[in-house]
Amino acid sequence: MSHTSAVSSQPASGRPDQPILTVSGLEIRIRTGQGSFAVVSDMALSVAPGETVCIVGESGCGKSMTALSLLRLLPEAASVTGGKIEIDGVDLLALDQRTVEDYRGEKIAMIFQEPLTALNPVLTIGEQIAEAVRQHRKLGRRAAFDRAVEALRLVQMPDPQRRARQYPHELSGGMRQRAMIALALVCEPRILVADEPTTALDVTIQAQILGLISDLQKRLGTALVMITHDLGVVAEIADRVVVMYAGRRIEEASANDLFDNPMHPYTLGLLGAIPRSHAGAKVGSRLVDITGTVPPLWDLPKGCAFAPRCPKAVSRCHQERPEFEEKQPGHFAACWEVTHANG
Amino acid sequence: MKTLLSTVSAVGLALAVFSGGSFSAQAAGTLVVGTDVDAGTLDPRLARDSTAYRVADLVYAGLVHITPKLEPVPDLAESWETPDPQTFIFKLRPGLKFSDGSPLTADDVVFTYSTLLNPDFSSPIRALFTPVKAVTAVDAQTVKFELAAPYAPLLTYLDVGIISKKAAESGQDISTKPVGAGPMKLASWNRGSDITLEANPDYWRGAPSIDKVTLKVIGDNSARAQAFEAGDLDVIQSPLSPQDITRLAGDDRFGNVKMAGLGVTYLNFNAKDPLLADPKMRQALSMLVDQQTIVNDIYQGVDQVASSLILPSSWAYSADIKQPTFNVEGAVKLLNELGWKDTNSDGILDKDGKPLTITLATHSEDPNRVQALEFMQAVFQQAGVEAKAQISDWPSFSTNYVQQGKHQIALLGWLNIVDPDRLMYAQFTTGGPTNWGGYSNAEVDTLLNEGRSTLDQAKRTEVYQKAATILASDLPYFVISDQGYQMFYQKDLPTEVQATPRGYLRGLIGLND
Amino acid sequence: MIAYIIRRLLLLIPLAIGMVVVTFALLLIIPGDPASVLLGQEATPEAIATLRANLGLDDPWYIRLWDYFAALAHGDMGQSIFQSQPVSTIIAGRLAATIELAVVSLVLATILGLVLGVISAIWQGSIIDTATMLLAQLGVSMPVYWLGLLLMLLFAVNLGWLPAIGRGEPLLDALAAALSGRPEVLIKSLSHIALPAFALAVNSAAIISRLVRTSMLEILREDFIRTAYAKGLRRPRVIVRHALRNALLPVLSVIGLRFGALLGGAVLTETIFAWPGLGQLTISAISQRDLPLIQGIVLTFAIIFALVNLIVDLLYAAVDPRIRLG
Amino acid sequence: MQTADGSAPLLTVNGLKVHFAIRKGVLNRVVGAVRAVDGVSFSLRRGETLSLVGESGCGKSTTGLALLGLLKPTGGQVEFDGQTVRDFRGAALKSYRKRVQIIFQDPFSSLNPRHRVRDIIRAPLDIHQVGTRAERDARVAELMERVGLRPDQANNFAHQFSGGQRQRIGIARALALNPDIIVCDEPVSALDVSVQAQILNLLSDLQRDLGVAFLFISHDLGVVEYLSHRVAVMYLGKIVEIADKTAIFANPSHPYTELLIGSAPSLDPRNRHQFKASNDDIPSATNKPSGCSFHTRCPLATDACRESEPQLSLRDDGRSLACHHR
Amino acid sequence: MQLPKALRNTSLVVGAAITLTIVLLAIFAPAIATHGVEQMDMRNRFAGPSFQHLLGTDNFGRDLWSRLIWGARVSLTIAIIAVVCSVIIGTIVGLVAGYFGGWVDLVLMRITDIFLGVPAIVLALAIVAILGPGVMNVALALIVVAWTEYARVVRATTLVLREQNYVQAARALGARPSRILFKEILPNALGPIIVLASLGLGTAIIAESALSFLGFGLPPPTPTWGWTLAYGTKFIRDEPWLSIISGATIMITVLGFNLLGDGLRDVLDPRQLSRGGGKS
Repeated sequence: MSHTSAVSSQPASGRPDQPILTVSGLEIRIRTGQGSFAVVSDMALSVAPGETVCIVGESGCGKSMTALSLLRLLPEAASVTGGKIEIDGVDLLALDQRTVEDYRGEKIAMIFQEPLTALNPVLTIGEQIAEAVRQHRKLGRRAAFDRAVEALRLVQMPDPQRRARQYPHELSGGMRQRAMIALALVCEPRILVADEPTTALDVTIQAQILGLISDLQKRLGTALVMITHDLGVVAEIADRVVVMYAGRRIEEASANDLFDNPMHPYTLGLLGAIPRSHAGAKVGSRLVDITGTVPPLWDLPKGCAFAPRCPKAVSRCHQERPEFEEKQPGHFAACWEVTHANG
Repeated sequence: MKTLLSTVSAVGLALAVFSGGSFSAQAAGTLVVGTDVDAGTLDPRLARDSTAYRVADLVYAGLVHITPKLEPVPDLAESWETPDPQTFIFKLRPGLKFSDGSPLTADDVVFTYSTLLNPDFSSPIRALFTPVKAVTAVDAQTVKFELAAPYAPLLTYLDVGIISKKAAESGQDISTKPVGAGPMKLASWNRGSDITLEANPDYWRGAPSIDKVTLKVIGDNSARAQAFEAGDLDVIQSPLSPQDITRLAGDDRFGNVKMAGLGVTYLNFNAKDPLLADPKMRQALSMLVDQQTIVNDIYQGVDQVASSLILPSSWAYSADIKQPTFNVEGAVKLLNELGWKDTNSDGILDKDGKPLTITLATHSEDPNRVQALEFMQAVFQQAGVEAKAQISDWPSFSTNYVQQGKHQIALLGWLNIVDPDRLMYAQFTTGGPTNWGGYSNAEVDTLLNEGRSTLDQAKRTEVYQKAATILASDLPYFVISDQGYQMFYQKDLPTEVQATPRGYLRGLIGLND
Repeated sequence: MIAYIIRRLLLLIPLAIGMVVVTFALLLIIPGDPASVLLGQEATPEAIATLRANLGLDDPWYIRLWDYFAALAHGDMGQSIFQSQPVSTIIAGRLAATIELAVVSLVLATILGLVLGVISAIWQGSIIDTATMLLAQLGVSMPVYWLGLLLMLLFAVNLGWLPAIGRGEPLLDALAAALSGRPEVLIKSLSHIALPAFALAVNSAAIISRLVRTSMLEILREDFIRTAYAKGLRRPRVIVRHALRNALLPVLSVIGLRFGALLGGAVLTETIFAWPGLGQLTISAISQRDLPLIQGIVLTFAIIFALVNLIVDLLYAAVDPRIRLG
Repeated sequence: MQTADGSAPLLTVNGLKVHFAIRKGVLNRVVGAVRAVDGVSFSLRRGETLSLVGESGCGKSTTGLALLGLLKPTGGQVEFDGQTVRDFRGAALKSYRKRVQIIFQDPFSSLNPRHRVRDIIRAPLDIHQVGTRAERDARVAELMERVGLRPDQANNFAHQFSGGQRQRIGIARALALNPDIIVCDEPVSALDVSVQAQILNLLSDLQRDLGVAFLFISHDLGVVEYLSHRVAVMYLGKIVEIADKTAIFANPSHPYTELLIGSAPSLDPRNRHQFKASNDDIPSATNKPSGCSFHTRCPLATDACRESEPQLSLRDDGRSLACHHR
Repeated sequence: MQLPKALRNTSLVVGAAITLTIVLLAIFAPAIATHGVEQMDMRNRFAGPSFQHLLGTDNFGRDLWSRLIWGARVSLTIAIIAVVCSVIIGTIVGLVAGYFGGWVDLVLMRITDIFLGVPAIVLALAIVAILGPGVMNVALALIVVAWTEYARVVRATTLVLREQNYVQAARALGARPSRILFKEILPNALGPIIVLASLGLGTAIIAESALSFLGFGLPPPTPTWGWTLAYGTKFIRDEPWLSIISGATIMITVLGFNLLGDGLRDVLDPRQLSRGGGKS
């Protein structure tokens, strides 16, 4: 089985820690009136404390669904239909609802993309954070609120006492995302899942928030799973990177390896499509143009899902789906055209 | 129906919390009477609705009292005399007192009638007193009425409540705070809801045997009947829905009084309308009115088929005077004689290429009249008369339509016909104030004038019967029915029940005649 | 805030003037005339003419309108033609009853609507949801007066549990009486108001329950609900503290509108249940062409409607920190 | 790609201001203004791409909308082809509308969901009554091909297309009248990277082939760097620096430009920025800081910056800059 | 794509089925009616359902089934005229007020407020009292009351739509207001209008019956549902059939329109239309 090979191999970053979060063989399906289809297939992931793993891909590739499944927060129409999500060796999918609720916020927390909608508009920031504290700690109202202010101070919220009494709409976008991070970290979870946390922010604020997240991660030793579509963000923050396309992993490597030596034609294309002066590429030259669009998940091609858009595709690509396998030590890819460097 | 109701009743369990059994308003010495409208005013001179009349009858006393047999008997007046046909002299009882304790004298009577006769006062009953020239106090106990012409019906109209001159002139609002010398006095009045009266020990006959009378306003006839059945009311009376009457009459918890009333339901033919100018036309159309069905099925037998303009309750009544009766073939034959024939076989009679079209009109407030109209329309239609219905609310119907003579045939009613004069004089004399159909007949004019100027009842009977006979074939009106009066009461009432056709309540508080 | 309230109240003035003018115009062209109604069938044409002149009905319309406004400016709504009382006194007497009925049925409708709406949103797609929503559909599809009559027939006549018609002591007085040891007064008042309030509430309850459901379903899909779950909160807490509170916001504004509808619906309900309120008064005023009274009623409705909407807006601002009134 | 020639500018914007009123009080008086665009000047030459870059709320989109007459400017002048746009009436305005077009950011809301693609692209031709019906349809087919759509899709509705294809439809509509200038308001920021690349390539091809000038509004420095000839950096309603692209990116002069470029993530994990978790926030246009509005975030800020506002002035190296220190 | 979705919507299907049935009954009333609509039989009043009289007879012994299906014609005609006219007036007012804003909006909305504020019953009674009963006049009375709701909804929708980029695009092109209002905005506002209109049909039917109940409806012998029910309520105690059947007829019809409206609301929901692929 392909996923076992990926999981069994330790991350290439060389961290000695045991992974705290292990996902294997994950399948997520969406039910519709006419049946169901998979939005995530054969997903695997393993994150150690203090490590940052980025899941990168374009709209509809399944990265957000994967992130939500890590907290069992999938929308009603979606459900996990296979695989395991283990936190500290405990399979999350086997737990009863109450225990899962105890895990959320306490062991594994999440930051969302749009802090304005992710915060309740009619409750103050302080109330919302304190609520999380009181859910997991036996603290009084007052003490919980103080704890919330502390958390806001931790995320460098200016004037945290005052901000705690304000409503989300009274804060700027950057401050809201700080509040969101404070909310996620207030119970010191071991794992933090961040779903495009900076996409809605301006670039200067994005820089601040990325700085803050990696800062806190180092201080608290949190394992971080970051979902993003922006390879720039990946380059700034990731230890390991998983690239997804149409619900599946197509490449996984350490950040350095991925940017030095992208293997999958899709990864190559993505890098080439970024209009930004970066290593090797010259601005002003034509952008790499991945023709066509992502196929709908309920109607995937038979072989490799990327084959119809792939400049290197051969007939086999259209017939058979390539295995996700280790092509070089610690560097995995799913492509017939990429050969094993070590064998 | 029963099964449906029991299913729905499950829903009602939630509401059962409120239920504390039946809520009978009845207590010792009190009487709760259902009524259809709230009184507009409690000033007897301005009363115009049945509730106002009924309350005024209790709160006030008039010179005379009208018995259930429509005879004037002394009330505040001890006696009277008519030295000539144009003079009435009334002698008041000694020691009369208003409910506020002040004495009632001839001045109060004079004040009552002189204000009533003032055109600016706009009393709705002023027209009844048109021949009255002057009302004067001869002494503190004696009042004299002087007439411009002999006026026989006057006595029956003199039951108007006498008000306190002192109270009125001191600025007290009589209409809301009445001061009278009747058997009861006002205790409280919740507008739109109820009027409560309590016994007046100062009434010249002494306090009535009932301590408290409450009139509860319930506009909807059926709702009122239902409240009565639920025990919320002790007495209900006309107007009632015929279908409720049938049911209530069959329920032995309730007492029932049924008598001929003082009203008629009639068709007003517009004699000025070219189509209806010919009495023969009016006769033909009258023959299309199925009185029997209307009275039995729509009015459920409460009213009686009428035969003439003289009510069966009147002393002038004669069964020999007959209007045309229902006869479709006869009607069609008559119409054919008038030139209306169905030449194009469309089922509608026509003449000179024009179909025979007629508009039947009534007002929307009375569902029974609406039904009667709808029924007549169907019969007209079958007989080949294209009948249109016109129904609008009373103010537009009366002011803008009938009173201006814009109607062809209007279904209407008259009430309070205590004297034959009241149904004929203003209605049929040439140019009479309520002669909306513009009927004019010199012979009728003479007869009606004669009828009001003589005090001799035998003479009057003859005159009115003569007039009624002419009118029964001239047909400015076709009287469909004589209204009946109906009252239901809980059998456990503390007093003996005596009803009057006007629905007055003295007979329920122990003041029987 | 104060400035906002003052501005809203000032806006009421042109609205009231507009409504008075519209009503006046309507009454001007409606056929039928209070003088003849007042004098009855037997009146002579001369008597009617005299009365018309006395009532000022013969004056040109602009003088009548001007007189009305001039009096209104001094707080005088005029004198009822039929009830020989100041219009303000008559309305004041009826207003309390109508407001009592409207408030009780609004409370009833809101409670029913909230409970049903939340239940069906939580169990979306279940039998409970379907049944509740079908009930709601039936609720909005029923003519109010028909429902009222059926209720009366069932509970008052056939079962005899509740009085068919009329009003007990005013609820507040009855409450005071109950507190001073006479609970039967309160029970009687409640038993009187139960049927009309329920008949009147059904429609609104149905509308509110559908709105609550829609709004709940929408809120339950919001990101912040997911955040609340991500914090580890239990479902009931998320539903009550996070979802319901936000779902109430649109409901609030509809409640304001429903209050207007309830006042309108009261016309029929009050007629059926003989509830001595403004609705009944409206019908009788119209049927008598009691012009000053009709004007007064219209004005009263306008003011109540505007005030209720103002209160709703203020409440809205109080509940939703995002709303700033200015 | 050719850089623009030195000929006279096609469009000159001089001191453009767009202010929005803030109202308060009982009478809703204007008590202040949001100075969304506060004195912006630049020029645009034939066939060149000038980018307006800056963060949200800096007024770049407002500037674009004002240029198109979709917002009423509060002050300043716009000259097009030597004529002042505010004087445009009738035919002159019509011709301006013909020659300046717009592409919007959101590919969903910029296309009427009830119209077929054919109607959307033909609308400019219909409105300006260009050619016969057949000619217009032919032109639609031609345009569709030009932007990379199959003409046989002309009868489809917008929702049947992907985001990138919709953006192509928007471009085709903008091209229909052969405009001289297209205002591109964040045309690729809603798109995935791979699709974004397609659209950017298309835009650059179009400019090469048709010589159309772009006023390119974007927050994405990478995109700006790829497409522009010149770049104007905006901060809180004002241009703080305007220069050739290479000058801006290789040698940013204004401290804000520096911050902006320094904040963009690199694509090299071996050479990461050490982003600081600092918490300086962007002030809003409602309450702009005094003096140089950037002084609250500027490492170079002195008292002079707090007190006086630096004006945009032309420097020796050909760039215009508004800074007391550079 | 839309059709199967529409068919999966139970409300829509049931609502459409009821509505269609009623409409067909109304259209084919002459063929389906078993008795003459005005054919009275006073000896056979309040008869229960039987083979001869499917739904029994009314207070004049007329066949209830025949009267109700003929009545469907009247009620539907009035409701449709009222709703169509209200929609047209309300839509134009709402579009103009919402699009032009400023004092135009202020004036139009104040007028709307006035009509909203005058109790509906006063307005309706006034119209019928002035003009007398008749199909057009009853419809007019309903229009005067109903148009405000459409105006408010269309205005609110227009306020949102006028900020849409495609409207901006048309403005930037120099399109005339009439083109923008009727070609760009109106088609997108149709969804809520259609929904509101189908709910409005139900409201109009109830309102017409209420007018008849108060005695301001069409004159007899027009077989309106309002009259049938109004008569029914008079006899509700002893002959409950008449009022239950006629009340139920009104209720089911209104239910049909309401279900249809709700179904349409779901199907026409713009959020569902514009929802593209799922988010990643």
